[in-house]
Amino acid sequence: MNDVMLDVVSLGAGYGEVQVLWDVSLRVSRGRVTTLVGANGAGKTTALRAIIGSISPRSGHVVFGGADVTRLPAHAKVERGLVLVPEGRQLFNAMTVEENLEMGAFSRRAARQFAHHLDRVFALFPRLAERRRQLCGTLSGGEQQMLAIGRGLMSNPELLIIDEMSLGLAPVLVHQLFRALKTLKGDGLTILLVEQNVHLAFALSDHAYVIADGRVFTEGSPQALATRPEIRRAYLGL
Amino acid sequence: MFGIIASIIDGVLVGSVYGLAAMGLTLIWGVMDVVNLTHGSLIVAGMFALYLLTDATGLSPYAALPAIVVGGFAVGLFLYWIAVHRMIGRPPLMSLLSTFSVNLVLVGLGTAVWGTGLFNVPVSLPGLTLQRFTFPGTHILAAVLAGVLAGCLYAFLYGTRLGKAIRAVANNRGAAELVGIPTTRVLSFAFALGAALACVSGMLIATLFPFTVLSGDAYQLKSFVVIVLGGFGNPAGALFGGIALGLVEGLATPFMPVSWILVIEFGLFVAVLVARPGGVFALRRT
Amino acid sequence: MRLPILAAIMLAAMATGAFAADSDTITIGMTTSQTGPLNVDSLGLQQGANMWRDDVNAAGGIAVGDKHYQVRFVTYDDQSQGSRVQQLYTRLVVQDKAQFLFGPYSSGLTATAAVISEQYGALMLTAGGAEPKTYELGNKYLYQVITPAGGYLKGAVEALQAHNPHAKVALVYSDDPFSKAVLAATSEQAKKAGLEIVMNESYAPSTTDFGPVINKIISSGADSFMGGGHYSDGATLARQLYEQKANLKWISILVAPGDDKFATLGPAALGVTTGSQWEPSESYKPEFGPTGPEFVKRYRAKFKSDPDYHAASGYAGGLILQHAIEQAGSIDQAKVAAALDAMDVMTFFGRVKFATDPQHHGLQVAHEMVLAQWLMNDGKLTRQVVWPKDAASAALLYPIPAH
Amino acid sequence: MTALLEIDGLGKSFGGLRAIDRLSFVVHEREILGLIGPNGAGKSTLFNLINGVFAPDQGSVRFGGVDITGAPPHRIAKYGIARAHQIVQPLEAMTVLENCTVGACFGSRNLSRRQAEAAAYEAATFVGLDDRLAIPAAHLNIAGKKRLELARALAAQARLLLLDEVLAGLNPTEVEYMIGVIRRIRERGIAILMIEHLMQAIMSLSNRVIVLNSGQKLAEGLPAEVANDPQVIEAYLGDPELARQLHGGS
Amino acid sequence: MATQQVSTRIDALPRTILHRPFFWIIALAIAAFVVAPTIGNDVQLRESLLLAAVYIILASNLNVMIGYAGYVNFGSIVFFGLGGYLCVWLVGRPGFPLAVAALAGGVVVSALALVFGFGVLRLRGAYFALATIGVNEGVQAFVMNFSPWGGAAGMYLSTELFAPLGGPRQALWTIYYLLVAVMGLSLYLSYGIKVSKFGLGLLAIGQNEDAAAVLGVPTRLYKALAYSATAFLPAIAGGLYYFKSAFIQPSDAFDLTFSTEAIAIVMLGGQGTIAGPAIGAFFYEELRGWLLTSDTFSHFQLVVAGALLLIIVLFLPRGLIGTAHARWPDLRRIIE
Repeated sequence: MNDVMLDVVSLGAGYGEVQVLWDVSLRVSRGRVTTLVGANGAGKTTALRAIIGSISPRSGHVVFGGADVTRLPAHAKVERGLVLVPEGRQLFNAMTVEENLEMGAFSRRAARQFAHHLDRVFALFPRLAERRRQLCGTLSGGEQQMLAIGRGLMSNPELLIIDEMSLGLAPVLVHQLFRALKTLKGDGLTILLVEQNVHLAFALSDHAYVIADGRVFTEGSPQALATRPEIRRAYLGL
Repeated sequence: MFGIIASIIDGVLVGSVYGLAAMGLTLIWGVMDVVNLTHGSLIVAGMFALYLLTDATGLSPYAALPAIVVGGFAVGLFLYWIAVHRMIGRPPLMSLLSTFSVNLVLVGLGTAVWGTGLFNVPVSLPGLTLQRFTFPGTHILAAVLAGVLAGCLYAFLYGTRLGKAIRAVANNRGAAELVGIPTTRVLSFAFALGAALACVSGMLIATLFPFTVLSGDAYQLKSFVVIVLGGFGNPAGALFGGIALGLVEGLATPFMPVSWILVIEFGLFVAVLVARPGGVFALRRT
Repeated sequence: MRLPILAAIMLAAMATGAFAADSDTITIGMTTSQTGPLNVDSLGLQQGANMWRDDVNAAGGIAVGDKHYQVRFVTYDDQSQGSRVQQLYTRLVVQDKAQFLFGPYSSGLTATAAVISEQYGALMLTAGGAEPKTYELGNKYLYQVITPAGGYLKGAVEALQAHNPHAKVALVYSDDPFSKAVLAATSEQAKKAGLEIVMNESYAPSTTDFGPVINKIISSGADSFMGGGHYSDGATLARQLYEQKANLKWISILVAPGDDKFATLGPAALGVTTGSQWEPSESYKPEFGPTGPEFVKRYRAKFKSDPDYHAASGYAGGLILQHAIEQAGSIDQAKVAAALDAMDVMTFFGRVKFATDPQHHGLQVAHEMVLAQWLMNDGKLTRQVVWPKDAASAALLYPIPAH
Repeated sequence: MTALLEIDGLGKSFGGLRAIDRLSFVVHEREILGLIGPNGAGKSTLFNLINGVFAPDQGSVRFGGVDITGAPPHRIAKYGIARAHQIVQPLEAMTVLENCTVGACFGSRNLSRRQAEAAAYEAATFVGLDDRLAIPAAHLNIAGKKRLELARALAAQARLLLLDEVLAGLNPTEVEYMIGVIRRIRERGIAILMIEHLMQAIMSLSNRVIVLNSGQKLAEGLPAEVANDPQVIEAYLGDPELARQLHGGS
Repeated sequence: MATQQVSTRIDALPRTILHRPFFWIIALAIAAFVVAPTIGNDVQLRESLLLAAVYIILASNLNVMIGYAGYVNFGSIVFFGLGGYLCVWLVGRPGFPLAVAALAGGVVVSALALVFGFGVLRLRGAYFALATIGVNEGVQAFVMNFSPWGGAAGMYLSTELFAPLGGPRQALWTIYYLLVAVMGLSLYLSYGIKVSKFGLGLLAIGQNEDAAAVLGVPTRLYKALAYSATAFLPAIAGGLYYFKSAFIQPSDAFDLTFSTEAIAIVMLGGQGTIAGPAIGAFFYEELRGWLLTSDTFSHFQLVVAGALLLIIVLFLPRGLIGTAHARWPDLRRIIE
């Protein structure tokens, strides 16, 4: 693959005495959408946390944009353009929509182009523009997910990692969100997606990894993976 | 009859200062879940800072305000790194214990240096007299300053990038880190800000009343009541909580023996807590 | 790395042994409030006592027959709290082998300490507990050097009656044992004197703002004020009464005006009166010990500050004990007790005599308090004795000028 | 077959969102009823309604013929319904045995602590935790914690177990072991209502399956019938049509 | 084979509390308290141990709320103070014998705590802690105004009341032994609760209140019962203590500093353990007592005490016993 943006090398991680990830290696190429799928508890979220720096990896390296960023704290990674939209949205519920977006642009690299990014997010999600003065806790689930993605975009990401975007959302909203991601992909944004809606995720992706038991089970193009029975088994148990 | 109105006015004036005193405590509590038991000592530090500054320089007491803000901030930063930083994320009791320990040290040092005797910073400003009742100029100015400072704090928290970052950290520390906010630095800043507020409120109190090294206890206890009335972690609400407390004191006085006011105050405190744990003026919080 | 430190502390704690008193030394034990709210008063008391000790030792000790006893003090910090007083006094008696005790400061601590002195039959002279109740419980070894609570504002009532027999008085005082005892007596004295009491209320010791209370005083139509409690509250009352232009003609406040720092209140201090156990301007003719002026001069030289009545009573406590021992010609407790019971003497501090009936044993019955007032003297605020008239060093200012 | 748990017209909303919408079904004695559906379908909410963590807005829950609608959780436990959580909730500082003892002590039978300890020991052994009895629960790995959830529920001597994704996050060996445990539980005559994403497990374990979507019952029937229902496939895997549109647009 | 293993494992569990070593360690500690001061009639040691016993009583009972149920009672001194007031009043006015008065105080305070408990324990975390401060301050303010109890002036007892106990000297010994007995009861209560079904429920509440409820623990009832049970012995101790002081006033009886110290002690020793609060109390009392009377430190006793506490909090977050348990897990079976 040409132009690797994120190179995760033999990552191991866990909590307390429990090791959850073993020797996970994956690559995300510039301008592409990469998907990470796997069963509940397979270690997807742990992998993202270790990459972003919310937990410190026990072994391995995270190389981003050619530099080793393994030990950098999360906020410093944002400064370099490595941005996570976490599972469960994790918004600032007591703050307004606009303030949430403003916080997204907290990093120095993003603050300069605040207005530009704000326009971009509002263009992508007009609903957020309508509700910019509303407290984010009062938004519906779908709007909150839009805001979470919007907040991630405000950070001016080089790579946007999105964890379980469609969780608990009605199909029509999921559809809207995937359309938005498609637009972003069209703009050239690099995306790493963790998603349980395999059909939609694979439809959008250029490359996919399957994680099981804290290890990379297999990888390949989505079209190829979708037809392989062992994928259906590892992921869906079907 | 006008006596009651006078008591209401007095309650509002002094209540604003109570509110300011509680603001630092509630800010720290709200942002990092730390019950800061050095709060009373910080208030006393502000009192003595005013005493020393006016004594040494002969300046107008109010000219000392910027120096006390800066000094309080520095002391707050120091305390954060000494006693609070390691407690973040540990059970809430631990920070309570560490600040309790530091408070012992501070009170011990204060007693060793100044004893527990009386100190007074003479300030005279023309007052306002209505019928037989006079409202001292110091009280009016202190209330105005408390209001202005509360307004500044509000403007800071809701209008500036750093202020919003503090609110973001209070709201969801994990998410704040994820959007690129250096949370540890923000926490230390918020603690220092809370400490500076406590010092400033101490300074204003010192312009109103004589004080001793041990005066902090009473204000710390009052601050707890104010926080409950004003809403947890809601610095702007603290001003209203303080005024509410001042009003309770002012309004109850004409109607009952003074010594029963504390019974009313704490009865109300517990009742409000049990009925509305978030406080009367609680804003929406997650 | 941490455990050894802790272990060392524990070991050191255990290693602090007792050392017994010298045979030619009298050991006197007491607790003082080095920390906590009673620190100021307690410090005065202790400095007075220390000065007495140094005087005695410099003069060769207390003469008992042909022996001379040097005086040694053992003092501990009671933290202004009752919780450790009994432990510390027991230690003083048992471990430090104190032959005599001085009481702690404050009525509450004195009551608690008295249990120990009674238990061991150790004589205890109290110069810091004015509340009389402790002396009405049948205690046998307790001797009160200072005037009991009832005397604190007696002079104030008399003086006020003399200047305005129809004064309307507001009694507002702190909710603590001492202040309540004083004001209960004051209330009786005022009624007897024919003064009208228009307000009689106590406030919590933690009260910070007296604004509403003062509004209530104004509304009550009072022209005179008596009350207060200790330092912060008394000083705050004085300052707020002035700032809120209560324009009272008479203000008597307990304790706080006895501190020289009261002068920092400036114009708010002018005319404020307080009951005092002793004032530097008093000039009794002592039967023994220093005269008033001598005491003041030496105290100033030693401590670089003016003695307040706590310091004087601390010194007087020592003086009384010394006199009793010399009279008894022995340090035997029973003989000294007999000498104390028989005592009726005049010192620089005033006259001292103890009640001997079993119901009030040890209660001070002779010492008179004076009324002191803050007055302007050459542009400087000073405290002067203004009542009783024969002891007065200045004329009483009445009414306090309006402003 | 007699009905053990009867859900009738149950409804619950959170701020306008209908989490459970007029849901009715029955769990029979000694059966394993599988509950499937996409995330957010309302499965965990349903469990919370059954065991009293939430009070329903409408409808009723009857257990063994007794109306238990709206009873507090500790009362429900006494009636004989025990639950294993999706997000494991061990009492972390307490040992494995103590965790199970809590279940036994306060479960359907009023046991003394000593009797409860024996029951707890039995339950812990049943799920294969007997070699880790004295370990604080926090130190167990995820599989151990899942087993502990099961053991605790089992120790309560309940007549109905609510199992919320007890297989999620386990590797195939662990899944197989757990499936064995669940089978043996049924052999003891205990009814089970289980939420599970692992189709293979649901299909092999369940007597019947209910599919939930947006708080409503989408389908109900034998495992084989349900698995081939196109509606179910769509709800579960996402809309293939939607995916096609997304592709087509590019 | 499995069944055999079951039986051996079950047998390995101590049959009753009497079979656990710690039961006897407590007994030994109590015996030491009883015997030590009688050697050489050391009243100085007795006074020191008496204060230690009071701290142990306060801390052990507080630990049931903090260490087991996870509720920080900031105003626990209200039990001690109210018990003291009731006892002093009953002895002084109606002339009850000391033991009856102290016991009555315990019963009344315990009943009041039950009533309050149901109201206040709806609150969790810091809200609960604040409410307990409010209750303490409210009660103090009330007693200040309550003239039958002397209001702010407090109540004095004549030392003649020591006569029925064999005169002042003997009385102080008697009170000491009574307090040691209450201390022993506190330790055994704390221990008994921990090994009981009730204690198991409290521990579960402390770990995860919602999960405990799902497991069947009647959380509200248990919390209120714990609050009430832990009021009983401190109230009796307060009665004995203030009888000994012969004087009680509101500002001492309801001094929040004591509550805060008691919390500090629980944390210092190790919350949730039985030995922890006791050892913490002993250590704290001896340390403070030593600093107070030390020639070197007496003037800085607050500073030194604060600094030492801070060091412990920073570096031994689990407390003395908790840290020892973490380092030597086998110790758990001996020192509980």
